[in-house]
Amino acid sequence: MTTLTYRDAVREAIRGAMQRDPRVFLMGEDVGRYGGSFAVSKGLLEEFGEERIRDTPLSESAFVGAGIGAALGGMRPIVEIMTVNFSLLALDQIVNNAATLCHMSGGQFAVPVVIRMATGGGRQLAAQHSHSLEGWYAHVPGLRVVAPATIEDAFGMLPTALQKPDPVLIFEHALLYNMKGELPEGAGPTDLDRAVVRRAGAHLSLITYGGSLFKALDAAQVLAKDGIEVEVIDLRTLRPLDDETIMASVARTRRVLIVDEGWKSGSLSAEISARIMEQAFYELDAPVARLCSAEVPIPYAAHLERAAIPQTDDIVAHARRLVTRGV
Amino acid sequence: MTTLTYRDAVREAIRGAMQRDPRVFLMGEDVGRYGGSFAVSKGLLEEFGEERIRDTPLSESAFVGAGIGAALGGMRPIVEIMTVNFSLLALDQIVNNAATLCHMSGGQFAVPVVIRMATGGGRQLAAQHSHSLEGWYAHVPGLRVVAPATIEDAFGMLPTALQKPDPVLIFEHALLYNMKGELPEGAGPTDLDRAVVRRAGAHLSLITYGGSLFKALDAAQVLAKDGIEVEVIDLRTLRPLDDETIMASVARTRRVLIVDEGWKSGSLSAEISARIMEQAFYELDAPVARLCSAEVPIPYAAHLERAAIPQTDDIVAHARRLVTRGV
Amino acid sequence: MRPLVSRTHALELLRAMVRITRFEEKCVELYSAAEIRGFMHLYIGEEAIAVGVMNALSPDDAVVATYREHGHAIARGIGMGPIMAEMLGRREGVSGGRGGSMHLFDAASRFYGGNAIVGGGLPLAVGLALADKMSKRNRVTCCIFGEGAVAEGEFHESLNLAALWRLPVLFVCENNLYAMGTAIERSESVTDIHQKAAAYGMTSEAIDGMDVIETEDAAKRAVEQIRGGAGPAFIEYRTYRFRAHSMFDAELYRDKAEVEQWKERGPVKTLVARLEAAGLGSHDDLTAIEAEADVEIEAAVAFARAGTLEPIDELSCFVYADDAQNAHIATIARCMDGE
Amino acid sequence: MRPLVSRTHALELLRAMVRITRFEEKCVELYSAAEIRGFMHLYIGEEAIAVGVMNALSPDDAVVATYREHGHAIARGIGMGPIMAEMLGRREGVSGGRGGSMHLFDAASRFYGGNAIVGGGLPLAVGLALADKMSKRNRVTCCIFGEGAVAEGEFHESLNLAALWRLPVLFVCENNLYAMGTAIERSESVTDIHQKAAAYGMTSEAIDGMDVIETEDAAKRAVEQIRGGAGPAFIEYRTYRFRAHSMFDAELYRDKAEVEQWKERGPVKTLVARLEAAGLGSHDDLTAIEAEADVEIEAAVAFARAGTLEPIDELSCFVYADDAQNAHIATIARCMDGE
Ligand SMILES: Cc1ncc(C[n+]2csc(CCOP(=O)(O)OP(=O)(O)O)c2C)c(N)n1
Ligand SMILES: Cc1ncc(C[n+]2csc(CCOP(=O)(O)OP(=O)(O)O)c2C)c(N)n1
Ligand SMILES: [Mg+2]
Ligand SMILES: [Mg+2]
Repeated sequence: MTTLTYRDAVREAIRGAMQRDPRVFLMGEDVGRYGGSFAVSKGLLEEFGEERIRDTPLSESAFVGAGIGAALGGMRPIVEIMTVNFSLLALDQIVNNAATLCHMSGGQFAVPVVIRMATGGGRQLAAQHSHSLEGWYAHVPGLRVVAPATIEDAFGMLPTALQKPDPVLIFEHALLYNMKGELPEGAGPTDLDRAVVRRAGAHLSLITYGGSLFKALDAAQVLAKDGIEVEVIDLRTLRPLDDETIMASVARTRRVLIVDEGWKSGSLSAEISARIMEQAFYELDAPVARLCSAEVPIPYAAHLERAAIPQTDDIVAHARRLVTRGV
Repeated sequence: MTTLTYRDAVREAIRGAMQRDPRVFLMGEDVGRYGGSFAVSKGLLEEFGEERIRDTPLSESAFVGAGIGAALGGMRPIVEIMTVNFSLLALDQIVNNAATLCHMSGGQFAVPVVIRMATGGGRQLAAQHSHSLEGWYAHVPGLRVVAPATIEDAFGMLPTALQKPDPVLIFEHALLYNMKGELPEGAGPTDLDRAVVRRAGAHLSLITYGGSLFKALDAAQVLAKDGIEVEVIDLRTLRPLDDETIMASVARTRRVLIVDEGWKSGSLSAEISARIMEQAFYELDAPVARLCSAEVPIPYAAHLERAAIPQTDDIVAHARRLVTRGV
Repeated sequence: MRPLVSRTHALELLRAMVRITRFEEKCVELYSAAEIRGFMHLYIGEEAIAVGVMNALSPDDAVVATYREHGHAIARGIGMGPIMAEMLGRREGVSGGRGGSMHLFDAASRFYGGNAIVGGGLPLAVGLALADKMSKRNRVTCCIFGEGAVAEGEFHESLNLAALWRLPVLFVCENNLYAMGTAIERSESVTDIHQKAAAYGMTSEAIDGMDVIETEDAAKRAVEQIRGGAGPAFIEYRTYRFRAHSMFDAELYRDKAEVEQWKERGPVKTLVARLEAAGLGSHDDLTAIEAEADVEIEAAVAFARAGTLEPIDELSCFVYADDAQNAHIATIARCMDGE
Repeated sequence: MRPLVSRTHALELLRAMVRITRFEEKCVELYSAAEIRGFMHLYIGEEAIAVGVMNALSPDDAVVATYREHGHAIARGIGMGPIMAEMLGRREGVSGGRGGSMHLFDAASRFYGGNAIVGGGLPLAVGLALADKMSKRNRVTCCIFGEGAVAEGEFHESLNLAALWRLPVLFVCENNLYAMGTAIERSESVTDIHQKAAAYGMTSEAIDGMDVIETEDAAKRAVEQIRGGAGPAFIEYRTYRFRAHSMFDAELYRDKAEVEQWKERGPVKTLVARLEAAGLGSHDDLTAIEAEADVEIEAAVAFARAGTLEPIDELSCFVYADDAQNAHIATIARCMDGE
């Protein structure tokens, strides 16, 4: 067991991948000399040199596209976009190139690029720096989208992503970087295909991912004191979604609350609700409920931001209401 | 009554708005000398001159941003992005500026810009030119998103959009431009808030919008021959969604099929299904079903493209299955 | 080096700079005390640019700035109280507490932010200038950004558009040599920024950004030319930020010695030295101005602290300007008709 | 004007150009007959560029082209049969019928499309070159685009990156004076494109794109320099498209006379005239070459028409390269290991 932060776990994952495979390199704004805007890559420049820890200009479209091109050219690039907010400038490359090339070329070209970015709100960074758009990306065929919430996944998903011949987007919730935890001895690559039950419970399925996972687990603890047993599902992979794990849980609990930091309309939570409608309608004892961010540009002021984003007490309140609702 | 095409209707709407309000101008790639890539603006350069029918360089981000800036500066710009496929290059401006400025400035600045673009597949233009991303845009608070399907709406939504103090995105399905129809004498601005029932029916609510509307109406006709009465709802406005009209229809028919040319996962259809789950769960006789595009980059070959996009016969088949499904 | 014009004017410039410096020093205090949160980017070291440029503008010109905009906002004449209130997330803040340090907005002085996406403000400025040109109003839009923005595609698209359409934009590049931790040699194949603008066929100059007499003079010349209808102009001000990029930056990427060297050329220091050399003033003037500024700043802090929090049920007001619930908020969309 | 080198080489160049012209003339026929659908952009008039540039490349160099890429694909040596099959949406097409005219791909000749987003190919080319440089392979990536792409931010970002990192990219701008209906004077404040590249500190030339001897010579010089490790190079070829932008274009934006003038300088015409002037050949050579090409084209059409349609149940194969269902398709991701 090693105690480390989520940030350290990502760094160790990068380091390990770079040590094992000379085709792997890290590229992005301030990943080198600055040490990464979240200090994820601190120390890696010294270890691997500036060819492989590659600072880029502020040119999101070009360096993301260059990552795609380098993948076409046989490398295994890890492209860091500082935050999801700036990824909008690179969206054309991601959606029109990375996601299409394999299919459009009749299977001739694969694009094994990994694109990491920080996501989420909660740090009082206001409207342009607080997006949660991972669910949006999960709309696009040709992409894989994952959101490691735990230290083990922060460490284990990257190597698996690098093994994939397809573009993988990794969303790291910015509030998780400081989280401390244990990494079991011999921890290694984790899969990118399955959701996991992080806590079992019979009364309600609480489906979430990323930054909201720990709020959900906290809520579950609170509810447990009142005898409400909540099953907490960490989606882990947002595209493809693991329907099997979701539906199995629904079959057990018959009630579902989805917690998603994205704006409600058109969020990933909508897709999950629609799938439960399609696959488990007759198992439900109550309509699936969603708790998402308010549909506003995220404001700076602490109390407003807090109100805009799902919090533990909101989860508790929603869950309680859902469980006590009649059949 | 005048007989005209959808294309003509959009052109007449632009012309009328420009005649009435000197602050209105049209800006985009090839809107002037070329006459618009879909010939929408043909003839307008001659009528209004190059200041107000403004050809732009291939700089989607800058000219969309300039439209936002011009709106801040008191103009009422109509920005044409040739197709939604290229709008990805302007997404940062739309999501981080147009959608945020009013809220983020505490209500000091409004952004009355109208952004029009063609959308949809069906013309064998392959993966990079066949996106249906209007549902994606509908995720973003601060934007209004509409999809006129009829000639009356093509004519009537633009002037209403120009009256709005907020950014309005108008999605015109490229296959509709050649559609001919009648414009009632005295047709004028139409609202941007309400869905409408295009055909009444008791057995099934068929919810759709844009290019799929006419496929849905055709399907309803086919089904009517078998005694299946389908209610066809044209959403018209994708953000905000008109829950009232949707739920009223669900209450009548108790069965719903949503048809959406977007990719299924994370499509607008998911949001509608989730809302019906939340607001009308106990009224349903069967789970809400969705018919969307296959989750693939749209291929060139005619038979593959046809298979990838919802067609009339698919709608008929899905609707039939849904209506005959047991309670 | 241009001569000092008059003691009065020189002291005005000094005061304008010192107000910024002292204000930001106070911000650091409040940040440490957790009264200010989020990202905060200090302008200290670059004050001569904001002061010189804002002095060249008329009240009905427009300003589009970045997240490092305290200096521009203050020099533009926006009250320190409402700015500080914004940083404290108060309703009395310039943006009602919704924007914070990175998003100062003020309709009255046509201050269009406070934009936190690097390069994202340039197209807005082009559009504002387009509106003026189409409406035949002789106004200038001043667009400020760092040298890091030069690598963004939007920079090029915007410069081209402004030059092509001959729009009244004053592009002001604050070249402080670093974009976060990235030195300009690591981000630009050709580091002479002002030449990039010249490549679009607009007037372009590189100016010492540490000497407020120079910054003001260059801005005035550029604005005059733009008002004359010559289309856009570009000024690259060579400067340096004395503080970290933001409050989270460990400054691993630059030498302390380099920072110290630049501090020797600090804009306040430079101007005081010039005053003294010209026999027009002394260090005592500085001391007096600082004292004055501190009084103003204390009042601003008091104003901000006394401010209120926006009720949570107003959270969704102004997501849309035409939302009926907006009506009960005092701040009303003032700019709807373009005036 | 460079002298003709040899009859053999000149006839090779002629043949290469004529194959493109005749192929595209056949495409027009098939488009009218609705055998080809979607967007189709003809290269006729610009053949000298594809031929000159592809002649300068080695088999293991890479090519990134646009939607107007029939000429590049043919000159690169991709079989006309598979190209035509692609346009007919057949499984035997270069992209299995999924790409069509705008998306010709061929792993064997490292032909990376056929990219239909203007400017979108440039970052890919930068990345391919980066992979080569990091892997210490002495290969060149040739990136072709129209002058319309110069207004896109991605153009600048990519040129800067390539120059900054000294990557082995040959940027080829086909300046045919129009982007759809937009003349270059209406899209660029400074219309001398090759100077824009020079502003990034890379070698840059403007070359007559109608004379294949010149186009080839310039490309060879540039490729040699790139292979020598000098970083990227840029060539602006001045050319003209003789046909409409696509099959939907009414050509309202340009004079018939202008088109006719340029046709006088057509690349085939120009080369034949030079052959004749040098006494190295005659119009009969052209006639013979055309006849030969027509035979090849008929065979290609026959191949394409005999092609099969991909079964609909394979629609979702290759959305992901690691999808198990891909296995039953003959075309296998050939490029996974970067060779
Ligand atoms: C598009 C985008 N990419 C990255 C960032 C993160 N970021 C914020 S400021 C900054 C550095 C900008 O440097 P420069 O333009 O030189 O301005 P300075 O901070 O030096 O004043 C970066 C990378 C951002 N805000 N926007
Ligand atoms: C980003 C983007 N915007 C618009 C288009 C539509 N479009 C296709 S080709 C073209 C003109 C491009 O002109 P140029 O780059 O000069 O190449 P040419 O067609 O002349 O060879 C346009 C506007 C597009 N494909 N991509
Ligand atoms: Mg800087
Ligand atoms: Mg062109």
